Amino acid sequence: MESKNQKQFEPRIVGFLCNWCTYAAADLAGSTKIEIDPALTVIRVMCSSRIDPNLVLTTFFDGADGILIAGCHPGDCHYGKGNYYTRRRYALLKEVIDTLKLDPERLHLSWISAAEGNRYAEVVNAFTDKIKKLGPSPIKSSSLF
Amino acid sequence: MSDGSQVLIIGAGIAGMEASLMLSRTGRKVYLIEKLPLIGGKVIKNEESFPNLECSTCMVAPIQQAVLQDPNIETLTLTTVEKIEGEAGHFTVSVLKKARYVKMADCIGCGMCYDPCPVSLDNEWEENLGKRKAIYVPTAGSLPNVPSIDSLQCLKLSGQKECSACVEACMFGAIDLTEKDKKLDIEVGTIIIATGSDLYDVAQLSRLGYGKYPGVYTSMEFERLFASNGPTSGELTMRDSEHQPKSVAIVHCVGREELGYCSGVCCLYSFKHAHFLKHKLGDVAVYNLYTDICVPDKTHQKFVESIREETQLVFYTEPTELSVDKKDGMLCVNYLDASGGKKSINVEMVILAPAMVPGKDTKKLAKIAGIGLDDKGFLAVDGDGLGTVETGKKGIFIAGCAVGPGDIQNSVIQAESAVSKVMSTFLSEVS
Amino acid sequence: MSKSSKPGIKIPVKNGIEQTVRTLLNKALGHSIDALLMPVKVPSKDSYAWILMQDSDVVNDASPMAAGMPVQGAKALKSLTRKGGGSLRVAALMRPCEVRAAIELVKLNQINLENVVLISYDCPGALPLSELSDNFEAAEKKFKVLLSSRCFDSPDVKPVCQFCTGFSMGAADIHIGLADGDTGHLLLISGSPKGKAFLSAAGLNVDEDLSAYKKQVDLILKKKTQKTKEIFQAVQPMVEGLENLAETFSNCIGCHNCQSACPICYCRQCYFDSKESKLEPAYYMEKAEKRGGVSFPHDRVLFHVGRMSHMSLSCVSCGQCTDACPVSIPVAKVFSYVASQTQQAFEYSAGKSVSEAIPLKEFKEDELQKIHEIVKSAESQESPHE
Amino acid sequence: MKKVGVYICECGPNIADNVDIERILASVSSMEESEGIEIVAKPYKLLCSGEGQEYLKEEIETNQLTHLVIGACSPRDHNSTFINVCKQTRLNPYLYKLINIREHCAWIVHDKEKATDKAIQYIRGGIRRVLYQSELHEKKLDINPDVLVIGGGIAGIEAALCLAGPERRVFLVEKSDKLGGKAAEWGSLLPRQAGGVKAIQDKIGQTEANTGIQVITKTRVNNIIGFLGNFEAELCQVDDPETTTDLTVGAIVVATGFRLNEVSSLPEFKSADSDEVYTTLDVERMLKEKGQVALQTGEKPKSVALIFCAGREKVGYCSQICCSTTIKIARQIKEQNPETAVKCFIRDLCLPHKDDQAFYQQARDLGVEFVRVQTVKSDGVGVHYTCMDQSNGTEKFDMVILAPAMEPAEGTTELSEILGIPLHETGFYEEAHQTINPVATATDGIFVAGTARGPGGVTATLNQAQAVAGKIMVQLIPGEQIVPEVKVSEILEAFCMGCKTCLDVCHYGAIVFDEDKGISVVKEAVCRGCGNCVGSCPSGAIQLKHFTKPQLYQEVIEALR
Repeated sequence: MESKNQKQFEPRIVGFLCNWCTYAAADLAGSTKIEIDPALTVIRVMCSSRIDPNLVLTTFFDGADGILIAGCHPGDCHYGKGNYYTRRRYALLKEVIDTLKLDPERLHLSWISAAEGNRYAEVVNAFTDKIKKLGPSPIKSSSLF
Repeated sequence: MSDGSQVLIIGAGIAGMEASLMLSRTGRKVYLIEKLPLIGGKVIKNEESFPNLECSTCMVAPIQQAVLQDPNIETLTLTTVEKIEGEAGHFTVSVLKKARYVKMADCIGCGMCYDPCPVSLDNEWEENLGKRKAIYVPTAGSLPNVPSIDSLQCLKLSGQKECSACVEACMFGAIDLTEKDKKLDIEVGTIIIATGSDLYDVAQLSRLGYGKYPGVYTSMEFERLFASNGPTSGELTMRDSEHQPKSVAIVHCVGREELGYCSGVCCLYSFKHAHFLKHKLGDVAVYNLYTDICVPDKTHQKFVESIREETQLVFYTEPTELSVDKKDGMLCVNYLDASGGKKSINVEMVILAPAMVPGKDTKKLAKIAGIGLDDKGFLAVDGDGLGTVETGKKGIFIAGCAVGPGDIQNSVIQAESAVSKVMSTFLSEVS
Repeated sequence: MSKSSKPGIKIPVKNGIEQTVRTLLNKALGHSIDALLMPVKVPSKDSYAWILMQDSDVVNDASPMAAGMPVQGAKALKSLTRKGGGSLRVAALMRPCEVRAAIELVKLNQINLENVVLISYDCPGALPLSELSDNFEAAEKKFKVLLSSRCFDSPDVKPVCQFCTGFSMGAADIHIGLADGDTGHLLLISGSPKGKAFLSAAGLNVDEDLSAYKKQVDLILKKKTQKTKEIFQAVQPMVEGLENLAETFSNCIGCHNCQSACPICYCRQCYFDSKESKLEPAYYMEKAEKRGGVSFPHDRVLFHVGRMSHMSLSCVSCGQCTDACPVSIPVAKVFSYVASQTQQAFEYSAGKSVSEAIPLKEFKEDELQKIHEIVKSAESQESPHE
Repeated sequence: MKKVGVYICECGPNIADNVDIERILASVSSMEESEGIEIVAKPYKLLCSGEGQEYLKEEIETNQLTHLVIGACSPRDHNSTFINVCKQTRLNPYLYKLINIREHCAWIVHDKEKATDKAIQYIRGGIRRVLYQSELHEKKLDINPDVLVIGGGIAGIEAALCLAGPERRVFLVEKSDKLGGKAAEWGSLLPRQAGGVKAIQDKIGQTEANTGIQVITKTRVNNIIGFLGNFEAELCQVDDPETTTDLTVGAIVVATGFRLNEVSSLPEFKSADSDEVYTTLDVERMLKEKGQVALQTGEKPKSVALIFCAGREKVGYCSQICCSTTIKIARQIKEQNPETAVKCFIRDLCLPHKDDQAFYQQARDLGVEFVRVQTVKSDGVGVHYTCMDQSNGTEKFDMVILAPAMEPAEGTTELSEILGIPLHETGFYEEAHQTINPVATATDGIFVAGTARGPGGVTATLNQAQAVAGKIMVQLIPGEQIVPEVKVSEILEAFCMGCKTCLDVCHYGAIVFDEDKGISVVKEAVCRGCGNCVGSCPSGAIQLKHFTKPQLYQEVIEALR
């Protein structure tokens, strides 16, 4: 039963990518035609610092199996310092989710530069595999949320 | 017809692009010509730029995009200057636009044409560390993202034999093997020369073993080796083997003695390379052999201190005495220490940091433009020794490393400076 | 706290602690301060209200150390100074948790302490609101006993108070020390130049050595810290894992009283009450279809987790949320636990000092390596090549 | 009734071959009912092509589309293309959305079925999103072309000279009573700067003569408000702060220069009671006045020590020009009195200009001695040093000349606060971007040139001044307007509690506080639209236009379907 589910399980992963680095990396990965698991849906924002905790939590409680937040490497932010704030907000969110043991692995932060097309593919595929191992978010099957 | 406001910019590196974008903001028509099939210059060859180790692509790609999408900027790639006539306000510039054999308008850069091409050769843009086809873009993410055909290597174009593999592979009919080189005459009021510089050819110094020992690299080769969009996708595997070096010597000031000047940037990027090595390989011994540590900026010394633990500084004297040879499988860097004593270090990899030298076409271009060269062969600036970007010829300005060695910041400043000169030239024209 | 930094003075207790305090404050009224902000029994004598008073008769009716806190003092102070310091010099007498909340609100530009002297006291804890409403007199009597007997481990006070480690001196300008057990005296401690000035204006020159008092406080603190451990251990199973979390909040009716009572939740309109947080019916239908049902309030758990991520960094564990909860969910215990975790993560302690910036307002370039490790380690497992 | 046009670009085979466009169109059309909208869904071979763009215009007009969704390539490739298409129609470009089904589906999902499902998901998300998007309209702002230049050194002078013109006035504010700054005090410049000194004097003359430049001496800046194109500056007299003047300008140039590090404060260089210890600047002045280097007694020194990099450890950076200028002094002394023993105690030689090394070589040939030391101390005219090979030495000289580090000029910190632009940890001004935007600051319209932004020589300073002029000339064209970014943040007044968190996190100072209302206000002309403030706002009181939560949330909903 369990394993059967996992076979058919196609995760729903939301990826919030910053326009300047990670989204560009996704484009690069695309143009080099690397195969990437379709589980992740890209949502483009100008800067990873746009992502407010609320949006992430809402996404999480709407049943996302995984959430990826990715932006420029610290120090590279197109807007100066944005991703340093992203990092702090993520740290807070992570702490809450850790404390509540709400499958912290489902929330992932990554820095991927515009040149790292391959790495983008690696990160997305690896994250997807991890989510597949984790199985569907229990939220999705519960009427309580 | 030229009303004097049009500008020709020669060289689409960081300086040329910056100048183009600025001038286009004023509604001027800008012709940006570049001899390579792609724009971006040398900066995009670096994975990360000093001193903040920022991702170069992230910095420059938006600029490249902006240039290509700017309605006021006409970017001519594979193009070189043949003749410049007239004077400020009324230059007539004849340029040679080499055939790309791929129609910019029709190609959408899908890359379907690469694989079918039967020709494979070293990719010079990747410092010959990678391969390319006869129809190719120099690197993934090249802009414009349109391949070009190397007419000397293409079987058909070079007349070796019939082949239309790429033509068949292209669904857009974008490939036109009948395209011919074009001569164009461009009317402009002012000209900015931003042709950049080259690196000193270390092969000239046989004592350094470059070309003889595969373990000896130039710093630019190392940049591509390290680059995640480079030939090895950033894997630091040695040229001649699959394995990664356990010990690396980075030699600063290569060619400084011979050329008689310090390039002012090699120290910084050499320390950056030391940092890259430690960062990526961890277990590696790195030596930086220097004669002077030249870190002329408010941030640079801090950067060197920040990576101080990652390398061993080795002070050497008498640069002409430094040599590289091979002893029992290891590369051996021989040098003289402070007190003139013979010393040597055994390593698996040597990275040579060559001086910056004038681009090879600089002389030709100076002649065409009718401007002088300095004693080092760089384009000469004019004016009481306090000149910055003016040349001996009114209406022609220089920016970037064509003037002399410098870093990205310096090139951008000169580009912006040249723009102010172009603007004032034009102002004085109307008033 | 070294002798020089927080010197104190002992004054004899006359007719009970509260009367002694009233007399002290009355002395200052009209001289070093223009008004007092204190709890006063409401006319119906079954609760307290915050009153800004300038008349010494009113002061004599006040209950400086109220048995419970229907309204968190910081909220009162916020209403008073939201628009700025004003020219009146005010002294506000509050519980330590109310002072902490006030400090947080200063950082959030909701309170202005320019002309305010904060006075706090060693707090035996507050009685649950329910007790006050059941039998106010009994409750008051009970609390007076706790005060006069200097009892700090009563099982009758609110659950959070029982394990409150911030019961003693905090960021207040003046602190009234009761913990040293010397029932004949009050120990007045000045926590700032402002406080010192206030006391000396009242003709009190502070120079009392605090070490004895400190010892007592530390003893109590040890006990409370131990208690905190136990409570948090008990809380963990209630919140760890979706099921348990859902279980804990399962009878939440979505009244959001916890948020209205919370001094830190200062938003004019909570996002979770906004139209924006509601979805189109079609989407609920779809969810219902997928999940076999959707329970309302739809954001029952999200609301609480959302609040945790919003205010836990500033949570002062005052327990107002639990008092306010009509279905007796132990909100305070849960939030206090989560807050302890998030504040630890940023080495931050809510309400400790105005000079400590709220973590989300700043950053350091080289920090939170933990995050990077999470990323790195995750990715290294993820990409096992080489 | 909303009418959404959905056009899928085949991108030749790139999309057509890898996703089932027919299936996408079918699925999309089915949204008509569920969303209660009209949908026009069609494929096209290549939308970015000339014909493609014409086709789109045609479609928008004939179908009277209220919204437009295009399924094609990356917005980084053709977003601007299609925005321009919209601009040529009645459709507001912000009611259109480009969905990247090439890079995100066709090219990376190698199973056609799955790629198609993915594409459908993206397109549906796009349709939902676009329905939540709202019209945005570009505003045009009039600009004031005039410029305020702070600092009358060569940087300020050069900037003023480049900028002043028939249509642009320049206000050159200098706190001392004369123009020229440090460079005017120099006795001579490096030989490569042959006519340098005269050139600088000429520039000063030209500046005073230029009718387009209003020189205001003995004055400093009190306060600045506004943004690119429209700044208001309050100036006040240095000796009488009460006397103020107001200016309106379009841009501001900071050229406040440097000062030399106070070497006497350094323990390792005790001047003791000797009066024969000088800084390089002292010597420059001496050379300018007396024309030669002499001891207090008037006699020529028999031995001179020049100590390089004095105070470099303390400031933590290399000042770039000390090496060549100090070598210049050494040479001058040697040339004037060949019998004087001139010894330079150097660390690393920093000679980044292509001509510097030859210049150094000539000094050696003249007989100037160079000793490379690891550490060097001086006690009056006594010099104690340790060489690279650890050998120690102590020598007495008639004269000791210290080459101190360059520091930001006094008052830099205060001014940076007035201007609201950040300083680098070294105390110099921080650039908007150190490498690719080096003369701009975090605030649009405020620029920095010369040694105020870091140590450097005369040529570098002139270059930067001209660069600043260039930046201003292309941004503030007399008689033209500027169009600020429209996808900016906006404060939802009803929600803002005035906690000022957004003010703290905004890198561009684009948010100000309205004390009366007690809420934050976005300076739209300054905002760059990153959305950091949105992420920071505890009250959800800020939204980033075109990236609002409801808009992004629509994408989320489809992503989770």
